[in-house]
Amino acid sequence: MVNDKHSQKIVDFIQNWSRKHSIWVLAYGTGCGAIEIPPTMTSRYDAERLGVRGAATPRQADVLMITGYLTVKTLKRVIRVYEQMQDPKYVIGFGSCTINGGMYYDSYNTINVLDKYLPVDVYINGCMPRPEAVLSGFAQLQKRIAEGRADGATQYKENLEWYRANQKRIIPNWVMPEYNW
Amino acid sequence: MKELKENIIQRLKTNFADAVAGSEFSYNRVDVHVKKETIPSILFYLKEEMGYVHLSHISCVDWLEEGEFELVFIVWSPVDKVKVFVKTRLDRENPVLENIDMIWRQANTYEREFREMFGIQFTGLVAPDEFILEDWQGPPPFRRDFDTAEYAKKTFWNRPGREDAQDVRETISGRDGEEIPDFAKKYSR
Amino acid sequence: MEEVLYNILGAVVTFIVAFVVGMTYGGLTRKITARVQNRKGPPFYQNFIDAFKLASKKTAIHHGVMHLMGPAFLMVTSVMTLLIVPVLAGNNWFPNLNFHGDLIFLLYIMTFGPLGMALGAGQTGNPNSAIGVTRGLSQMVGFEIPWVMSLVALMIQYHTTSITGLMEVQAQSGTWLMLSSPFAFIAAVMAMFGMFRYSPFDIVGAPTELASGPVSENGGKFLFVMMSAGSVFTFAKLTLYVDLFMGGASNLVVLLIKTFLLYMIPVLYGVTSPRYRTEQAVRWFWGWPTFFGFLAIIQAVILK
Amino acid sequence: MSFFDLTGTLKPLTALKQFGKQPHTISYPKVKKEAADRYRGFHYNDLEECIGCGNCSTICQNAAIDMIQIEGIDGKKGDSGLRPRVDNGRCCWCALCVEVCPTGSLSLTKDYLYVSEDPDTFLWTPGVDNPEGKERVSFTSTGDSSLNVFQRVPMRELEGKERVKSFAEVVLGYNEAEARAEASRCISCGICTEVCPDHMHIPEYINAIAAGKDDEAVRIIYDNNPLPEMCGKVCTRRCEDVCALAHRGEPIAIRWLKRYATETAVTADITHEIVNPVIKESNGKTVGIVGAGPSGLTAAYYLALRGYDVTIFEANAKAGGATMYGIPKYRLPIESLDKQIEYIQSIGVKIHFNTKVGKDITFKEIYEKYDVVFMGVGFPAAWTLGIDGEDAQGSVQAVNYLHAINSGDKVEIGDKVIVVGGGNVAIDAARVSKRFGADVTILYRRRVEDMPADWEEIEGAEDEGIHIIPQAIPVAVHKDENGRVKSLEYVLAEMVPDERGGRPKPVEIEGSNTTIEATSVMAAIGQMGDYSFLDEYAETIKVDRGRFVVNDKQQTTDPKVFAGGDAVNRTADAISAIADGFRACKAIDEMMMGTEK
Amino acid sequence: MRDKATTLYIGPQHPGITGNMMVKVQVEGDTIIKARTEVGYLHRAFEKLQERRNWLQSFTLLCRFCVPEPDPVEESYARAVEMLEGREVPERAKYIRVLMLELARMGSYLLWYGGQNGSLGLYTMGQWSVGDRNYILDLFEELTGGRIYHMYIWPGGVRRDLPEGFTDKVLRTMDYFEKRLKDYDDLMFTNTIFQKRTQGVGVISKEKAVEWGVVGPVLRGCGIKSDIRIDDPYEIYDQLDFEVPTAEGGDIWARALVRRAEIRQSIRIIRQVIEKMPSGEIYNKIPNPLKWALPKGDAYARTEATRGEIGMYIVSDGTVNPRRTHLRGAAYVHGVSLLEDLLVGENVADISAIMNSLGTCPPEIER
Repeated sequence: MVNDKHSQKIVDFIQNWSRKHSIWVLAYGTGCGAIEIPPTMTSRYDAERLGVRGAATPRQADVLMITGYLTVKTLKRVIRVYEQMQDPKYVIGFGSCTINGGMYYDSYNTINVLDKYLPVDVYINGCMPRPEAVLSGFAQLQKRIAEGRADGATQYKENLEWYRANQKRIIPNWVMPEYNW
Repeated sequence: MKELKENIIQRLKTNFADAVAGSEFSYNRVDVHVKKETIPSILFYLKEEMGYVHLSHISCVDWLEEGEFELVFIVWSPVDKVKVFVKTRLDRENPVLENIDMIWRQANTYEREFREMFGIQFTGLVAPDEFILEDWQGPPPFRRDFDTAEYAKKTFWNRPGREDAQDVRETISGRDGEEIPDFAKKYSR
Repeated sequence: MEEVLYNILGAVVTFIVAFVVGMTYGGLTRKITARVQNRKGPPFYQNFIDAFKLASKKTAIHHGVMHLMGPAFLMVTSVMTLLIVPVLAGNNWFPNLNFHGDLIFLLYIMTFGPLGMALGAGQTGNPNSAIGVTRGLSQMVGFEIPWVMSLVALMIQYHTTSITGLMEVQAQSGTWLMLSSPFAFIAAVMAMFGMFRYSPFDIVGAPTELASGPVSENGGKFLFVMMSAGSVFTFAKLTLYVDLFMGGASNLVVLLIKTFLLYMIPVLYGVTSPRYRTEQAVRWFWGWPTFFGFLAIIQAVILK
Repeated sequence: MSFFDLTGTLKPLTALKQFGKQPHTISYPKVKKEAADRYRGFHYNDLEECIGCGNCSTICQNAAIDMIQIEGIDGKKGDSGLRPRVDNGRCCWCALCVEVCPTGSLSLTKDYLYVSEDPDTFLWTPGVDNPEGKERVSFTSTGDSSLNVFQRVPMRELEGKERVKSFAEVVLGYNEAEARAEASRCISCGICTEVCPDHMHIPEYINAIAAGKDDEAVRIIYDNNPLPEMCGKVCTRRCEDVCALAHRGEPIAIRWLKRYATETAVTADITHEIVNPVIKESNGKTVGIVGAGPSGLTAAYYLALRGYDVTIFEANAKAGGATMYGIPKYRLPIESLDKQIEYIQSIGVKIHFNTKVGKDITFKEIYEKYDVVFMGVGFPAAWTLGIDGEDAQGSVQAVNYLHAINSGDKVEIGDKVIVVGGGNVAIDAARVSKRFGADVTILYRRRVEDMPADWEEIEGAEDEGIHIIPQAIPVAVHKDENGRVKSLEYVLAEMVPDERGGRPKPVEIEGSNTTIEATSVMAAIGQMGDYSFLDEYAETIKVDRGRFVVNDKQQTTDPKVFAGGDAVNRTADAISAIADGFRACKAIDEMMMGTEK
Repeated sequence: MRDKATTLYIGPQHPGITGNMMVKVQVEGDTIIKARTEVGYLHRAFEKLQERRNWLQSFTLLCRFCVPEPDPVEESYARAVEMLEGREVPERAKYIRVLMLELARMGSYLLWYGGQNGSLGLYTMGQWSVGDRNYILDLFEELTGGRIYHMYIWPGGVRRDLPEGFTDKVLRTMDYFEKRLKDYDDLMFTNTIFQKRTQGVGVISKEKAVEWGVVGPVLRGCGIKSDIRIDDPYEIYDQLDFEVPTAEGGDIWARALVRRAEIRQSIRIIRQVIEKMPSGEIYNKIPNPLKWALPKGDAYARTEATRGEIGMYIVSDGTVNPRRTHLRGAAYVHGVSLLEDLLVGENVADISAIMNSLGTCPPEIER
């Protein structure tokens, strides 16, 4: 029955629908963007209306928000965290810094382009993005999930070597478990 | 206020032979330059004898051209309401200073930072090697001879798509045939 | 044979109802909490969506057999509890395994789940889980005392160790036990705070301290199982309280009203409370609740 | 901590009352809250107003702004043709770019929402990609908030009453502090360089001045202008018209800054020391130059630097041409010019004074003796008014008058002088006359704002008490019995808009004839060339409408002969002449060295 | 588990950590026997970057030092530059600056309400106060054009004048908060459990406070009356009437009481500022920023922030770029050595609460 095209479609639909309406964001403020997360999550903007809520550990989370710049030291942790998350998982790049370095493009300690190291599903523009922008970022992610295009994790798997090479290039002391998805 | 400030300088001068008063300021600030050997004793004296109980800040300035590091200790007395800037210079090639974290415990953090960022050694400092950086292989990054932009360009990738940018000055001079001599170019923006 | 089939069918129905009600209660809790917190909150069916999503997640966490068994233990416990507790008096759709002494059995079975979790969490190697579990067990030791005292009081007073027996007592006298044995009820409700792990007794999985504690290594399907087990367990526990103290229920609507009202006590108190540390929590349980437990026992001994 | 704290247990429960209240949540996708009126959202650029100065790009500490070519926008004078493009992957919305935008074209809007899956779509050209932003503009630059310094450091001048007493220089020049302050206003865009006929390196030398490197500034200036002090005093400075700051404020005083820098080299020797010119070894080629005006001197200077043997033939006793004889000394003191010419001579340029080609030496001789000939002959003759009675005694041409005065001659003008014309020559003649104690009136056909003279000059003239009668067309000069000028009759005119879109034309008003008394009338309505010295070469060196025909390398129809200055270009100012000379020098060098492309 | 010490990593990915940092603790049972802070996850080398930027460009980086309350950093920098250059600030600008600083103080304390209670499990408080904080952010947005990054207080004055009707809006917001703070008290300060969780936890003695260089509300929570606004007054604080609250005990509870009182003082100051606000210029304009060189020398200006003393030390070598800027973050002292020392002997459950009460802000530590 599962092989049946139609039922597969229905299953996919339900899966995507539930994934879309239940987005658990990993509580990891990697950068200064973390300051707009509390307002987004709390009463004034209340992201929980859209099914967005925080998750304490990577095992439970669906979305990794990279809130702004990433230092090399944090990147190492972020990769580890990302690899601990369970499929399907998404990455939201938050603010200018994730796109092209932002203010810190010439800093020796921050990466400039996030999608070289992690697959990013949605970018939110701004420095810092307002809660509205964050919410519309979630909306975009929901759209992407509903259309079944949010396949960052799959891409990561497929291009793991490329990602690894980039990651290892800037993280000198690579001690990390192998990625087993 | 003026009297008070002169008094402070006088007291420090009588107790520490190498203390030299720095430039004068209209607001509540006194500058004292000392040799690096005197730093622990003068700070201790300021704290214990003169009531400068609060270490407000320690800063380090790299005077690359002069081959020296300048360390600035800013202490504050809630009684006098005066900031005393104790300044000393270290040789850039061999920057060593005595640890002062037994006078103020928070100096420990500053010293860790300077050790990492400027490569200044503090004799007797007990703290883990790494503070902010992790597996850093370059020179101490806050030294002025370390070029962060170049390092970033070399290490991190920039998103392509911006190569068509043009320089306004070059565009105009290309259009009207102006030839800017090389010695003038450094004054272009 | 047919009866067995019916019973199995009934058990499935019970489970589904418990799941749905438990989940809905969870969703309503979130909604009510949200309103108290000055916000709109998620739709009441949000928990279902979360559950579906968790179920649909790929799960690639390997920490060993015990870790896998953890959620299973929880589920088994919940289902067992559910099956023992009479849901609706005399309704064929909701059969139950009542027997003499089931109350005592319940006391044991209800600790079984957390213990299983403890084993599972221990195997993950995550210190947060380990510490969380330790805390959970200490806290359980805390609230078990008044809870057991309250039940013992009931058993002593009404000479029965079965739930149906106590329900019959209420049906015959026409008074709920919460009125005839108020101290036992108070002690039991106070213990319930610990059982539901809402604030102020949510130190076990406190996210800001232990990153959700015992469940920190469980995601996806594990969490789904735990979540559904939790919902079912919630329903079972509430039904048990209703059965014990509020005269049970003859139809689903009455049951829902009673359980919901009961459920709101820890929820609403939780909304306005920070959490106790473990030792404070234990001390709290061994304070007033135990005192009421004593009173209940004294009352039982006197009135027996 | 009491044994049982009832208040502490129950009081928190009052928080539950919030349950009954309407939550303050904004249901975002359904309800949209408008951003504040001052919100710093995406950029919007008014493409019409933008001049592509690139100041936004410079101030951006994130290197987020690129200047790029946009289809449909071509560069023109005063507009680089480039427009900013913002990399939203760099921008931090600090709006410093808005604060420094000299035209105020760049602003931020209320829009802030952009979410995309494609990281390459974050490059936006404001105004092109978001034309709708025009209505959403929020954070704008006003004159008050702008970080550009719109006020020029005022130039100290002699008082109007003081200055008419003598020929002392009116403009006193910046001192060091003023110059630094003025130079630091410059945003270094370089838009001015395109307008400068000579394409001087304006931002570079201004920056050098701002940095306190006056010597460097002098060197940069001498790179393509050998008469900078003259330019620093009297240049027509078209550069200042297009200055980016001029859009909302006063332009940088480019001329005064050049003057300041060159005046730091007090003598020719010091100039030589500072500029330290590299003179190439003699290459044996010879160049003959007719006329020691700006174009001739420029060509001579740079050719001499390149190792040519240069000789100039000058009809007058002093070099400088129109700058020497046409400009009054209160604007350009003779010492200043002498210093510069001395410097030019010091690098090996030979000047034969009082040698008028065609009279003292024939053009043929020069043509045959030198490998190349450059003609910077200027416009020695003046237009006449062409009205009745112009032959009266006391009716002179302003140019001739100035020439005579600058040569040290005395000219009798009486006490009532009327100058006809609105150009710099007219004003100069008027102001010189004023210095001789005359009561001076200027008649001009059009309105005052139409006058081609510098506004500073016009203001200066008014300060000195010179009366300007605009929209007045002279009709006749009346003579007295001795044949001297007695009065001038003119008719008023009204400005009629040109139907073809040109500038309004003055049309005489019938019957408005007025007569004013005068002791002398000076015509300053233009000059023309005198090419009689060419003799037989007049056939090969073509002249069209009073000017030599040259190609873009200043080469006349005779390949060996180059020409520059007023006799070639239509702008008729010193800087154009210098540009001609410089261009000719390069062309000559290319031709002789065989590097012609 | 009793005999063996477990190592717990609180952070960097941890819901209880204040920002992106890590505290590595060794615990026996629930008691911490050793703690080690590890920072550097947010190190962007601001001060290095500022050396490459000119004096005005540096200004935009400032608010990123500490995002919950960026204005004191801007204020310190602006004042240091003004001190070095001898630039006068118009009177009105000083008032607007104080208004900004106090609003920022309120905003930061409201965030602290959320953080402190979140660490103790009282999420309702966080939902309330962080949600209400948006009203202050709205004010910022209207005044400066940005919710979080104001980039408003700059050398010479402030960037824009108050928009029309702004003061009324501020007063209305203050009224709202005065009402609301009573609710907060009911929910939080009268709460037995909150008291039980905070009293006697994370105790700093007076002597220790001095020796470790403690500043701000933490120092005042030790019973020492010390506030830069009074001791080393800047802007117009010496003309305002307000109190410096202190509390005895040196524990989380005392610090919370200080903060509770201070937010009320802020409201009081804001009301006074609005009442006394003069009219006039707001900005003593700097010259062309691209060529704006400061005279040779150094200056140090400090500001009282919610976490304590924020100082900015700048050194100019006479060029358009700073030779050195060095931020003295308040959390610099609290977040590393003091925290490490303070955690020993405490319960694991209190790590987050102690960190919140100290106002640990990692970007300020590593910059």
